[in-house]
Amino acid sequence: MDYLIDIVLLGLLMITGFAIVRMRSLLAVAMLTSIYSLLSASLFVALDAVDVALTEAAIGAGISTILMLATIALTSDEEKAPRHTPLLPLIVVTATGAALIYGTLDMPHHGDPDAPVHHHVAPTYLHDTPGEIGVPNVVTSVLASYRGYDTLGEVTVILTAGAGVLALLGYRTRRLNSRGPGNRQLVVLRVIAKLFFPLILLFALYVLFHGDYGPGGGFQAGVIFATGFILYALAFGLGNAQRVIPHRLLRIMAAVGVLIYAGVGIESMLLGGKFLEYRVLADDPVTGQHLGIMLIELGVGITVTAVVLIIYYGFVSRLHARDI
Amino acid sequence: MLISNLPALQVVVPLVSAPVCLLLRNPRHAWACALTISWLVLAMAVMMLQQVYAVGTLSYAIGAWATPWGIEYRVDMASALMILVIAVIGAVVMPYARRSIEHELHHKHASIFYACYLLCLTGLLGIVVTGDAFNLFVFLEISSLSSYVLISLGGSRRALTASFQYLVMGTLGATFILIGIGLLYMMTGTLNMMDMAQRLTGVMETRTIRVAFAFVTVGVSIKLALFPLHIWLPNAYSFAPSVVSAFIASTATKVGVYVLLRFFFTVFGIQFSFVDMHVGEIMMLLAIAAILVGSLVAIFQNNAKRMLAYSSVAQIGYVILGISLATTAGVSAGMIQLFNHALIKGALFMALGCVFLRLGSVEIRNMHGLARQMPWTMAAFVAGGLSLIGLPLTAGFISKWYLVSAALTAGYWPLAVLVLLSSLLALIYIWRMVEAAYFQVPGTAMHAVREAPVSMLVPTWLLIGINLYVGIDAGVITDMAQQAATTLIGQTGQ
Amino acid sequence: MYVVITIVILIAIAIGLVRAFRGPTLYDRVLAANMIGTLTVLMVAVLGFMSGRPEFLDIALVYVLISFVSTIAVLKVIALRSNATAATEK
Amino acid sequence: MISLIADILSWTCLLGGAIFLLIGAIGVLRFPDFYSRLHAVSICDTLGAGLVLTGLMLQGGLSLVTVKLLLMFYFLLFTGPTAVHALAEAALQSKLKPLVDEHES
Amino acid sequence: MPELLGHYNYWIVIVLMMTGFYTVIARPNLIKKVIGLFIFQTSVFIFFISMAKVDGGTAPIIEAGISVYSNPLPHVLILTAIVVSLATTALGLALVVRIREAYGTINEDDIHVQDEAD
Repeated sequence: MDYLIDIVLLGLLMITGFAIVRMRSLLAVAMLTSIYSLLSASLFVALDAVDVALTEAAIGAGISTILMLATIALTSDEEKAPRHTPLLPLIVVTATGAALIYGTLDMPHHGDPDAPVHHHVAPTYLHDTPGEIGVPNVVTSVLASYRGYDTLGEVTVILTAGAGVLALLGYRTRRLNSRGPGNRQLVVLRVIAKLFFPLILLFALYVLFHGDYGPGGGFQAGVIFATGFILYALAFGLGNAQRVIPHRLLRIMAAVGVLIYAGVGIESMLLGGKFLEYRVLADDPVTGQHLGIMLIELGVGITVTAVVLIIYYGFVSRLHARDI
Repeated sequence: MLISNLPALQVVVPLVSAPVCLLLRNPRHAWACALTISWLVLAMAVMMLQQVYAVGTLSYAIGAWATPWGIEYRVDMASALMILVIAVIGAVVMPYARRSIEHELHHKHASIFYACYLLCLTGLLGIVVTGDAFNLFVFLEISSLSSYVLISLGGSRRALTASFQYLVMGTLGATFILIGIGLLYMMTGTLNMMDMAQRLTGVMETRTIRVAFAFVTVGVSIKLALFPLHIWLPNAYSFAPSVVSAFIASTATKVGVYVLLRFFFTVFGIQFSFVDMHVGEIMMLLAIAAILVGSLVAIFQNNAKRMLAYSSVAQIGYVILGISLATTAGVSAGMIQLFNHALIKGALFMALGCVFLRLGSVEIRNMHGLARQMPWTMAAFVAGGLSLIGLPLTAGFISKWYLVSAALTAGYWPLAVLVLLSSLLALIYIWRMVEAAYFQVPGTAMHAVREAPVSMLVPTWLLIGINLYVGIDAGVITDMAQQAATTLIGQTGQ
Repeated sequence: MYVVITIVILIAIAIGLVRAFRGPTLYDRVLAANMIGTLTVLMVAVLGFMSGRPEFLDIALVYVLISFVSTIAVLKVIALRSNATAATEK
Repeated sequence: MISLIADILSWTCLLGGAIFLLIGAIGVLRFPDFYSRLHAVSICDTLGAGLVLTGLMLQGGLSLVTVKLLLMFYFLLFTGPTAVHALAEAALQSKLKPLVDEHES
Repeated sequence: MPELLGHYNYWIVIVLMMTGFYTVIARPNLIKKVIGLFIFQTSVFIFFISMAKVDGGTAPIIEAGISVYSNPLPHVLILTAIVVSLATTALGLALVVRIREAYGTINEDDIHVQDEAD
């Protein structure tokens, strides 16, 4: 049964992929990319990767699509036909694909419980997490503690992207949007946005602090939080959103999140442990781990919220139109 | 505490200071912050080198998690040498940066620039220090993303397209590496490189590992701009701000070479890489092509920065040539060339940055008679150029000497001829600059041109000075490189 | 039981994809995407029950939200674009 | 006994929901113009989704799961019509003509 | 059945990867290139997650009474990689916006023509 869902979803993904290559209207392609991302997120659920599914949906189907749409609005929609015959690309792609398929021949089967990946490092994580870290979600424990340093790198990557967009697109502060005559069609949206906005923020906090027990964590929470603000900006205009969270604050938040994360690491060094050794943070090692994970998730959440909003403001404030 | 946490601090210090830099509004403050950190990084790099000399390979478990489960930082001689290269270039470039950045960048972008510079430094150091394959990918992305930003800050619109091209190719390369790491993980179940090397012995014969090897090699080759995957490099180097050209040209591709060395020797092992997969032969052919094509194309460039960029393609060819021999002598020749080329290219790009500051252009035809107006800058350029050609008493001579003798020992005498021939080509393109600057009649606009400021000349000459010193007394460098090569090749015994 | 529902949802998604490819107008594609979003939400919920761990409904909740916000964003962009084309036609 | 009734009820809901989802999807494919397709989508969004979620709630019993399902239902009830309304509004604004039978008018 | 399908998953994923890869290298439109990168990377994520699946396993969140879990490590790696992919996409699109402002086009061929005219 698992296989059936798997196969059908992969088939749908393949069809969507081909359509993305073929279609000329970029807006349509962006829509299909969003669908592609949503479908792959469902596949992740079917493959037991709940945390990844949550992130992929929020990032791929959400933020990335919105960015693509904003870029299309800023540039143009139609794609011209390529001037060259795509012979060389076809050869390169076929060769690469053939190499990969050649490589699959000696791979362990999909879902094989005897594959090496399930026997060397991972079982220890599954076995030791309850005792050493004390959180049920093993993905969180590996992400935040065993391989916490990768996550610090990840936050740094997102900070870099924020700095890059800041340098490339800058930002323009908008005046507050007046309720002009063009806003009639926004009434329904505004009512809904008002209703949803607090709920979304509340839900983001739930995802942040529930990440130890279920799917979620700082990263996903940050994206959801930012999505709430994006909804607000869509309904009430960028100017109003910028009044709620001004740009200067975002820049501070982006930096502070990384500093919180790295600060936890440095603090554990000062307390005589290794970098990011949370167990020295409290008298009891497990409490220390808890505290460390909580703090770094908070740091991740703050930076991600800030950077996603910096990126969104950067793109959207370039649009000349009145109300977005 | 300082010494025991040194490997982590080496990376964490620039990482922490990057967000701080982003917050500083005043460009001067941001610059001061970046400068302090660069020097601190250099100090730590020197301490680390001493440690490695004293106690051998350092291993640091981040979060105190034991090795295959946590991320390990691992510093051996090869990594210590690379860290030193990056730290030296970083520390020299920063004092130079202030005037150049004031001139080339909008002051609004200055603090972002310094933050991205520190992030790039973090990424490069992280790649070198880590002993974990996936962590390497993460830091590779930090350095790549920040270098895309740095390149895009170059003034002209072509900087944007250059950056975009680099972004596309770099991401493809990184994704290839990710696929390779995924395949390796699939067969071994571990991400720690040493552990991976051990567990690979059982599955070496599988087709999956061969494909993993191919993907990692191609991915890294894009990053280090090996011919014919170098097409992003000339544009990226030509249109980036001068400081960025100097910094990235002398560090980023070198770190790519280091990653290649790590995978070839430490993870896959010399037997698999060079005997089973014949990577030596392929790399040698590509390196020869890179040397010839890079040097030939460089001769026909009118833009001096572009000329140096193509020359970089050729110089990376030398490094790969040394490695492709897969002997201790060859690899150490490659390491020496790597170190020396970083110094030479850094100095040359910095000299061109001085020219750009005063002249507003680096087109060779605009440089007629420049040597009279900017004697010190042009003297630095000529000294660097001579080193690039490989004249005795310069660092370039040392690396070519070791390369030729390694090739001869391995029985490849045509390679020695090739190296000499390409030195001749280097002579031609450097001569074009010299001819324009020293022997052409200056135009009227030239009289207004003044010598570059001291704050830029001193760092440039500092690099030239190290360069000349290495040319006379190469003992320290060759010793380190030989130790590094022995460590790398010695690890294969397992 | 859950299997049947999942299969039905997958078929419905496939039909929606056909509409998304065919168009003919952009609005049809947005409509199809919106429907696929809703269907995915339901599928994720059902999959949670099928695997016996229904507490992962958080994912479905996030999907509802994301697909709503992106639909609104798409419509905004389309409106902007049609304004822009109208401006150039004048 | 009660659990059996609940089960039967929930299966009925789930099946009904599935049928409505399918009908909605077929409608989206087969209806002749954009505005009529909007109706078909609304069936998916409200009736289909509502029935499936109700069925799941009956399965979940009184627990956090049911609360989440309720929340989802609540969200869907608002987002679906809002999105469709915004779509129709946007399509009208862009002068997309509804397909009208010429003979009647 | 599983014997026959053992590698099916991977093969489809490879086709998906190549679709993205092809879009990147064959399409001159810059936005299409970024979308191609996105598809390529997402497909690599599917590859990693496929490798983590254990037959009969469930999501790696410890609960009493469950003994078989899927492998959590690839999930962690991919969480990081998704973030990297977002960063790349954002930066790439920002560059596209600036390129359009500077060149008036987002077609690579047209940009080359303009560059050569400089």
